[in-house]
Amino acid sequence: MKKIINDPNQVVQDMVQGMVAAYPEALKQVPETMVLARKDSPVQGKVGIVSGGGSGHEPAHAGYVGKGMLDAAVAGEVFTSPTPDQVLEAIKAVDGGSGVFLVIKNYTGDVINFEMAAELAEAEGIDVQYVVVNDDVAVEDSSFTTGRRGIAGTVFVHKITGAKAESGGSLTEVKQVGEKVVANVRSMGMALKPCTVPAAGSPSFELKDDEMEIGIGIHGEPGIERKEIASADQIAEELTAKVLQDLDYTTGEDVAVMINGLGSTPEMELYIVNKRVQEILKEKGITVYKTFVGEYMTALEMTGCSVTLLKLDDELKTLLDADSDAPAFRS
Amino acid sequence: MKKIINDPNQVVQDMVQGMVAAYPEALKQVPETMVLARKDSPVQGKVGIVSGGGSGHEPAHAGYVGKGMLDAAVAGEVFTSPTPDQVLEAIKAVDGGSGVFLVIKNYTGDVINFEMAAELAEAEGIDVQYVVVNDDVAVEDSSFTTGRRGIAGTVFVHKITGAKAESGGSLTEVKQVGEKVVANVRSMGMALKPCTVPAAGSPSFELKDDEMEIGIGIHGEPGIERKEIASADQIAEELTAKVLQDLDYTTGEDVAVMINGLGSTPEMELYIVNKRVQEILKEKGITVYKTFVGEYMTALEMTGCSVTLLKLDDELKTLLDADSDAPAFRS
Amino acid sequence: MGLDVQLIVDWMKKTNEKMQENKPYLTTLDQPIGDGDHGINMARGFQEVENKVTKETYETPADVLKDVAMTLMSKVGGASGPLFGTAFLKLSTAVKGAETVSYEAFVNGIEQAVAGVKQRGKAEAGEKTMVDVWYPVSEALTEEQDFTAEVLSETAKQAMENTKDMLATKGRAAYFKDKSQGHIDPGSASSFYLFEALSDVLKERA
Amino acid sequence: MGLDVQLIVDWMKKTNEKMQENKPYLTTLDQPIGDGDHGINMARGFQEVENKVTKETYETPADVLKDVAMTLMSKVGGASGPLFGTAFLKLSTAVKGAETVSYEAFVNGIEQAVAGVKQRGKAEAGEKTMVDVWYPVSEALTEEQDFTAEVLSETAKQAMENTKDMLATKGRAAYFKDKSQGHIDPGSASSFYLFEALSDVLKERA
Ligand SMILES: Nc1ncnc2c1ncn2[C@@H]1O[C@H](COP(=O)(O)OP(=O)(O)O)[C@@H](O)[C@H]1O
Ligand SMILES: Nc1ncnc2c1ncn2[C@@H]1O[C@H](COP(=O)(O)OP(=O)(O)O)[C@@H](O)[C@H]1O
Ligand SMILES: [Mg+2]
Ligand SMILES: [Mg+2]
Ligand SMILES: [Mg+2]
Ligand SMILES: [Mg+2]
Repeated sequence: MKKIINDPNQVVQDMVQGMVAAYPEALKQVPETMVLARKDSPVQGKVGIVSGGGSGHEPAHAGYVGKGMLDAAVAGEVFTSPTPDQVLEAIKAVDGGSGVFLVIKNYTGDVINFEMAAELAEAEGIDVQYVVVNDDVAVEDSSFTTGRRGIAGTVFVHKITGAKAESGGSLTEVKQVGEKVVANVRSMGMALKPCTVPAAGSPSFELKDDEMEIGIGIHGEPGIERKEIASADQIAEELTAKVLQDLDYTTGEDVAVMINGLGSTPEMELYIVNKRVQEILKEKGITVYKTFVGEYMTALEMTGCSVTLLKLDDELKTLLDADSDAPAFRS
Repeated sequence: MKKIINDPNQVVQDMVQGMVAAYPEALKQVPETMVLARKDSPVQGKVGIVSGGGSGHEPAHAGYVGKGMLDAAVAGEVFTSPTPDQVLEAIKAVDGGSGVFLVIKNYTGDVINFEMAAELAEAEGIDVQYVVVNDDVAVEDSSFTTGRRGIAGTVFVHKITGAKAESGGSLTEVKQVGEKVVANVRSMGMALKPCTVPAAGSPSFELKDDEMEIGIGIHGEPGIERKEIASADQIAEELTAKVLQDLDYTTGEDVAVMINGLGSTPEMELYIVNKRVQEILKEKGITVYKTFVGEYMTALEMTGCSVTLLKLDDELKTLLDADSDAPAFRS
Repeated sequence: MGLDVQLIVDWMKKTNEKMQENKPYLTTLDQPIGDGDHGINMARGFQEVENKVTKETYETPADVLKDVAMTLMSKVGGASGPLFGTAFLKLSTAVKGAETVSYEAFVNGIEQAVAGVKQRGKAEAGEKTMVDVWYPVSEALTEEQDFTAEVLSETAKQAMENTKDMLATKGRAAYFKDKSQGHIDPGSASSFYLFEALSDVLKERA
Repeated sequence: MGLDVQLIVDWMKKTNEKMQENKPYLTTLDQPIGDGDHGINMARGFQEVENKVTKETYETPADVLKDVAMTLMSKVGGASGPLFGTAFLKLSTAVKGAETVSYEAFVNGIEQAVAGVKQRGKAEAGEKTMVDVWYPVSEALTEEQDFTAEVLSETAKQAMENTKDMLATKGRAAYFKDKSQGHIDPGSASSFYLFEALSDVLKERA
């Protein structure tokens, strides 16, 4: 394991301190927690937006804290959901009297810990609502199973619910728009190389030199299917096809596209993938409203990428374009 | 070699097309060139800013094209300076009648090709000035040698000269402020793992599991010194010490800090490095005005980071803070 | 025979010992069908539990169990943290008041724990989760009249091994569908260590 | 004997052959003391040169050499592209007009080429660059009276090998200071192939 770290068991603490040190005017650390909040929080009268999850997905989630996006992000251990007490601290730190909205990625751990925090907060008299993001079409959706994972599409939920709250939306309105994004966003990922959890010390799985994994999540877990490595065009085609297959994107609405790098993929390669994705969408008559290429939701130093499509209506367009001060999503 | 590409000899073409496809409202490709320019260029009356170099440094350079930053970026083959005719096309595309300013990183190839382009442009009646960025303190500076390399500090030159031009600065004023940045910016990098040029197919050098390279550039070249791998704190201390040793940063002025990832380093680790860098600066009584943590100037999928410090006066602060629309540097 | 404060504390110390010892193994189990952190999570959590319960003094077993629950809940995270936490919280509530926990009270507590975990995790037996150790253990206990070290550890062990052939529908392993088969569920393995630790301390007492 | 259009075209084809063949080797040379692209650059450049000069028809050697220069200048990039381009441009200018290039004119052209490269690259002999092949070759040519295939290839080869012990002060290799010693300079190796190719076609003609 080659990493620029001090103690493998202290990476999250060190990172959180390094983040506050980077943006002292914008961020504050809620004392004795792994919660990073807007410096000016709680913003009175505004719905607070809280997200978070395991660490290792940087810039998610603290990079999205800022005016117009998240009010606080809770950092768990690497790939491990934060505990209910931490989430509760975040909720309390950002409650400006109009309630708090949680953006949860659909993992058993995140759902349980955030739900417990919501119960604790309600018990303290804070209104809490939440949405569970499950954009990963690699995983079958079923009410009898864990269901789909939340991956890169989550960033759109952050952006849009954050903008809604900033524009004065009520807790109910924020929840509605959050659910609208979740209903309209789908993603699919792949990987060429695994990653190593610092405290584990060894890679999460092995891949041969000519193999790739299709249907990867963002926790270094193996994918759904192992295949011979393909060209960028073929990869773009496969990922996009899976997404398009799952939701009808051709019904006259525009889409937002995100080509997300998982950590080690050179940006050059993300643009090469984007080239083909855009061609495919053009062929299908789908109009692209806005494209995002970069590292938005990573899995440490995993090599790979994901393709996310979000179907937009006028409300979502306006909110997507609204101002954001978050270091990792300025607009 | 595991890469998400089509043809190793077509990566730059594919990438450039993928970039225009990502930002069609902001960027245009100068026909039959590897030049990406602001959609609205040439901006009449404004000094045009052109930079570029070999590819593989993404988001440099095309990610910095936008209002308030570069007018055009020229993409050479991977780690290979673009040719004079390409640079000339960029100059012609952005000349709005007030001359064009080139930001050149100090590599023999870049300097020769950009200088030749400048000569050709002058012959066509376009005023051209330039600055050669040489911020890498790993390399000894001497008038008898190639001199220092230009690395991550170049991004500050892009930002500040771009802002100066946008604010109506003349070619001479842009050159002056460009030289001021170069005189006040220093960087130092290190790597844990090499990278692979697509057309070469094998890594640029080998490093044992317990080794790191200190004094690395951004072209996958080996570093100046090979050592046993150290902790993030020790790495931060060594890089920062080399930078501070080279220029007196304690003379009352504030600094901008950039912790730059070389491609594969998780953002988490960059923040861990930042934590210690900020502590050191505090200990030395150096006030930090603004911090940038992320991938600004990469070397494909190299694992490693660099630390850049820029000494600021009021003019530089204003220009650093000025608005920028560039996809990779919004402010 | 009943469980007193000291026995619960010993149980937790023994559990921690096993979690530390098997930290790499549990992580290895979590890599092919999860995210490779289960050993790290359990080792971190039970180390905190040991630190806590050896520092405090307690009146009743329920007090110890409550601290165990709260510690796991606030120090582990992930799926396993709140689920183990819930189990101990239910167990604590079930045995509240007693200075020595009778066999009947303990069996009832484990039943409550199973119900709590199932509810929190929305999981049933057979879905390749820790429920597949807790539930068989609970069933086996109702068949007995008193604490039997061997029954406890053997049932847990067998149950853990049975998860190998199961198809996951809950937790991260569910993402792998068929491919989840052939791997022991990590949370079932750590649950086995927990019950084996209880078995060990019961043996030491005997 | 003199150099005619066909010989120059053959020279370029032979050069390209060698660059393609030695592409991996040149890249390997550029990895420890450079950025690992020299073979790629040369192979790309001389492939374009071959494509160009076999497609066109030329009046004089100077016309071929000018196309070679422009092609290298616009298709290679890096340090080597404009430097090789400059060399051929100077050579072209020096032999302008003649249908057959005499030995004296060629020697003078190579001298001009060396001067051009030194000026563009701000390099002197002994700094571990391609100058360290071009300059010795130019020196050796002035000692001779006519084209001598062996002198050409042997001088170039020896000169290339001499770069191994040199300390780089120009180009990327300069970053490595002492560590640049012990490695052949990549641009000197490709320059050797260029002169060896000329030597080969001269032999074929003889
Ligand atoms: N819905 C669930 N119900 C019961 N147990 C579950 C559920 N989801 C996961 N688990 C248990 O948690 C274990 C994984 O724990 P751990 O790796 O620590 O957390 P995470 O899955 O969040 O990384 C699984 O092996 C399984 O036994
Ligand atoms: N200043 C210079 N003067 C003369 N030749 C040089 C100079 N700098 C570099 N070279 C030559 O160029 C070669 C490297 O070419 P190449 O690898 O293609 O370009 P780059 O260094 O830009 O990657 C060196 O081996 C050396 O022979
Ligand atoms: Mg986990
Ligand atoms: Mg190069
Ligand atoms: Mg896990
Ligand atoms: Mg090179």
